[in-house]
Amino acid sequence: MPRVVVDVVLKPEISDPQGQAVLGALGRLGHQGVTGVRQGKHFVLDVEGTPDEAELREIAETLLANPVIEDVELHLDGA
Amino acid sequence: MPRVVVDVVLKPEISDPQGQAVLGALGRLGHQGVTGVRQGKHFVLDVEGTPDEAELREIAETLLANPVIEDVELHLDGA
Amino acid sequence: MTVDTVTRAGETPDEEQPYRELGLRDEEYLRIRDILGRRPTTAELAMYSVMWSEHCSYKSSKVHLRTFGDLPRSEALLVGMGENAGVVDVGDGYAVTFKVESHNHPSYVEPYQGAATGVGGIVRDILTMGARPVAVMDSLRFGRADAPDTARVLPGVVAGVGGYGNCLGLPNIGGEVLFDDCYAGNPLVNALCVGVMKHSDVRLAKAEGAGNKVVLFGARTGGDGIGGVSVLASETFDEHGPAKRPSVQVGDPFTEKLLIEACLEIFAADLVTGIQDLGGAGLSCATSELAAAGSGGMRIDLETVPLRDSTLTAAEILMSESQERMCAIVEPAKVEEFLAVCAKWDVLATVIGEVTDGDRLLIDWHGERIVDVPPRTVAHDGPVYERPYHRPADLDDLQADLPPTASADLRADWLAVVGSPDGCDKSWVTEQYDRYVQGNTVLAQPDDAGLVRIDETTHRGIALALDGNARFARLDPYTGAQLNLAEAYRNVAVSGAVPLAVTNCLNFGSPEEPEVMWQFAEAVRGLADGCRALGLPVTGGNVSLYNQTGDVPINPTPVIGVLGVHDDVRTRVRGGWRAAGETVLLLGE
Amino acid sequence: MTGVRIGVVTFPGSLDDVDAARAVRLAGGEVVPLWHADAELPAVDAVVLPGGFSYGDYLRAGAIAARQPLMRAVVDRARAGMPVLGICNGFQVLCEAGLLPGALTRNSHLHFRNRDQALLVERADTAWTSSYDQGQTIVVPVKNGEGRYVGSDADLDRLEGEGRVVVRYAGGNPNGSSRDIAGVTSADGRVVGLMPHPEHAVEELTGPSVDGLGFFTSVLQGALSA
Ligand SMILES: Nc1ncnc2c1ncn2[C@@H]1O[C@H](COP(=O)(O)OP(=O)(O)O)[C@@H](O)[C@H]1O
Repeated sequence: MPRVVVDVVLKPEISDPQGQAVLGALGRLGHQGVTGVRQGKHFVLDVEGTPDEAELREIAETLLANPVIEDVELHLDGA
Repeated sequence: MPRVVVDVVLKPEISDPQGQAVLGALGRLGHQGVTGVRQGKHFVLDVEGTPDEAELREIAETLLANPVIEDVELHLDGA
Repeated sequence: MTVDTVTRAGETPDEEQPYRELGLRDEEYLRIRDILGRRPTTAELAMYSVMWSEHCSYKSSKVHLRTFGDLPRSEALLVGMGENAGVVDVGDGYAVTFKVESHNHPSYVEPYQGAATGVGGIVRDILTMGARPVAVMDSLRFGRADAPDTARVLPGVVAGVGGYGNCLGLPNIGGEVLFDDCYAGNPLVNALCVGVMKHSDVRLAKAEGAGNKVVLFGARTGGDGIGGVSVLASETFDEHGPAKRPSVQVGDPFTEKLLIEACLEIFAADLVTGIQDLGGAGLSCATSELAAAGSGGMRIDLETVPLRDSTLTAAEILMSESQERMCAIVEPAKVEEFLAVCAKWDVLATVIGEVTDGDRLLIDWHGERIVDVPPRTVAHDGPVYERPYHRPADLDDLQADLPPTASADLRADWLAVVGSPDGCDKSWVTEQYDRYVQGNTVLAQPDDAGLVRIDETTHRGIALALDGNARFARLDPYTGAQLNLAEAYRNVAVSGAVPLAVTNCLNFGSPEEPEVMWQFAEAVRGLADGCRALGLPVTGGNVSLYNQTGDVPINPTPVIGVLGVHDDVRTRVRGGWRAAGETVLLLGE
Repeated sequence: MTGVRIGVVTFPGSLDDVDAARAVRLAGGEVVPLWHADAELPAVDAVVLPGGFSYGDYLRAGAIAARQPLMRAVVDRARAGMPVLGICNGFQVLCEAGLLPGALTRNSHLHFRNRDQALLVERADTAWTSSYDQGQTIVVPVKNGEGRYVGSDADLDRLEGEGRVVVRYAGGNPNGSSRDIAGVTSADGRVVGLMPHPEHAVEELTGPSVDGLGFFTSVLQGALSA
């Protein structure tokens, strides 16, 4: 079955306390090489038949993400 | 700056109520083509210098994910 | 890019400025020019526009709210209206501060974050007074329960109130959830916080002592809600207008929790002379209010403000509404210790300026002066309007439209009432709130008032109720406000507490509509007369105007909070039947 | 006062640390406040990891706290037999730190839920439950958003086979936990974690019962008789 991946990330101007918390933890654990972290959501959708890009984009933008604060990345090839 | 993406997904045997809720909502909205949804986390890390795969894998497997219930996918090319 | 400095403003008097887009009227802009004797710089214009917005200046409501100040002085009132929150003496050396605030429009745009940051804002107000926040309450109103958008707004709002309050460790001890079509495009989210301190701990928002440092601490400054204050609070939501969606503020309750702990440690060690939280209008508000309340001036190096987004301009930094920030005035000798406490709690803290012996608020940007204003003119001398008002034309008809006194089917009526969303079990909401944390909650849901123990040895406690009935207020705002007050008063009294003080959140439509303005004026008059009759002071509150969808305002919705004191919480009275055989008495007519 | 010293850890974001300390005091113990960033664990007879949202629980509940300096010391001492109780967030920390099996994830209904919860005590012989009777039902508050206990079927079978379920939800499962599991113990019965909050049921006035006090009296008695 075709798989579609949707990544939802906060818009760059929106603060990301989750990413900040991870970054802080990495620093305390001695992983200084990581200088920035943003945390988002990752959805894996199983799709019947050929994925309909327009429909999937609508799903991503209206249901999976809140476009007021989030951006969406669609990977139709499931990767 | 190099970017590394880490996707964290629940192991298949662990139930995923968030994914189920999305699937239910999709059905009610008439998107019958989607037959399964799993929800995970998506991390985008900014890394200084050349990403050190071993270190990043350790970060992913010991901090970003809980190996008892989650699997990790590392994308060193940031995609 | 050239920086619009004070010098440059003097040299280019005719430069066009976007004051209208910032929500300022022609005459308001002219007044600013008059005050400064030149055109404002971009940064100054930003400051005046946010501080003179309806949200910050209360320009439409001020003339009416003054009535509350005329109420007889109460012995219990330690700090009255005008500060971040009023402070009430509750005995044994304890003082209590409480206040309600609205976050209506943001909660419509992004229900979770809007509600969450509403809780965050009111908690910082309480913290600013020197108190440890001990409980929260929330009064919520949505469109019809079965309207599609309610399914988006309600769960998000409830999760946001819970998500933020739970993460701060503040028990939620009560509130309301009500439904009416009039809130469909304009839900109401009113959050209350109450805090406790010793009398000697009361802190005020003022910058005293030349040479003292101005310290900004908490979260980094980002582009959150820039222009949000004026856009959100002084414009009506209009589907057809340009999309003026502000960037939404995202709350970080974890940072706020650290901020609370750091502040309490800072207060205990007596490390600040003045403190202010950054809410709407951010640094513009904090700097101008601190300086205006003090005896001197203030100078800020704006480029020292830690940023989350390095592309922000000076004006944007001044207007940013990034959450979880506070501003303190610290004596130079205590700065090091102050910074150490912040470091212990992982709270970022930066000296950004100092108190001066002048009388100006001066802000520099990389060595160039971009703000040079008398702080009072920004913080307190905003425009005041006596808006025209008149009784709504439809009110006679509405009042005459009496429902039948008895229906053919009383049972069906009764079932309809108890089965209505307003009357139904609210545990779906209250279960999402932590009411146990801190271990001092004596009463919360399902009781009519929340009751919190404040001393484990003396058993002293405080009771709170938060009530509103907009349908009564629509029929008669004067009496409606009094009924709301009476309800909250009774709810506090039946817990066994003695009512002491009143706060309120006045949610109305556009003050530019004379009929809405009348509702507002009447509600305020009713509340003031009610308080006079009950002998209670109004210690503070919040006004939210422009709550309307298109031309249609919400029902006038004054939400009233009453605080009471309980000498011994072990004697509290609980609601409901406790045992078979008890006698049922009806008090009153 | 018994002279038994119980450490209560405060992480950034701990909330019920005050409550846990109160419960220890009411049970007759001496409270030793512990700070997450300290590397050394002072002389204590037992440690309580309280509820709350350490580090905001932004990554996974308990994940970051489990990796703090003090936790390394707590893990070492626990492996040597010191009693440790993890309540709610503390339970999550213990699982993340590997002291207890399984994991706690998002509630099946996706909401935070706070209610008075009946629990069945299945093990009355751990360091933290010896004041109870096996088979006793107690009522204490439960309040969490990520309290659903999960593990693979094989792991859960093993856990039940070894009798390591300490308390189980009775009269309704508040979060979808596998097999109604509310709390588990280490193999030696010294480390116990549970999602419900016994420290909120220690006073008639503020709790739904005083059933929670037993956790704290248990460890005090154990320490005295040891
Ligand atoms: N939004 C809310 N937040 C917290 N508590 C609430 C909220 N809504 C209702 N409650 C609580 O639930 C209980 C029942 O509320 P409600 O149905 O409005 O009762 P009543 O009609 O007696 O005021 C009360 O204790 C009230 O404080």
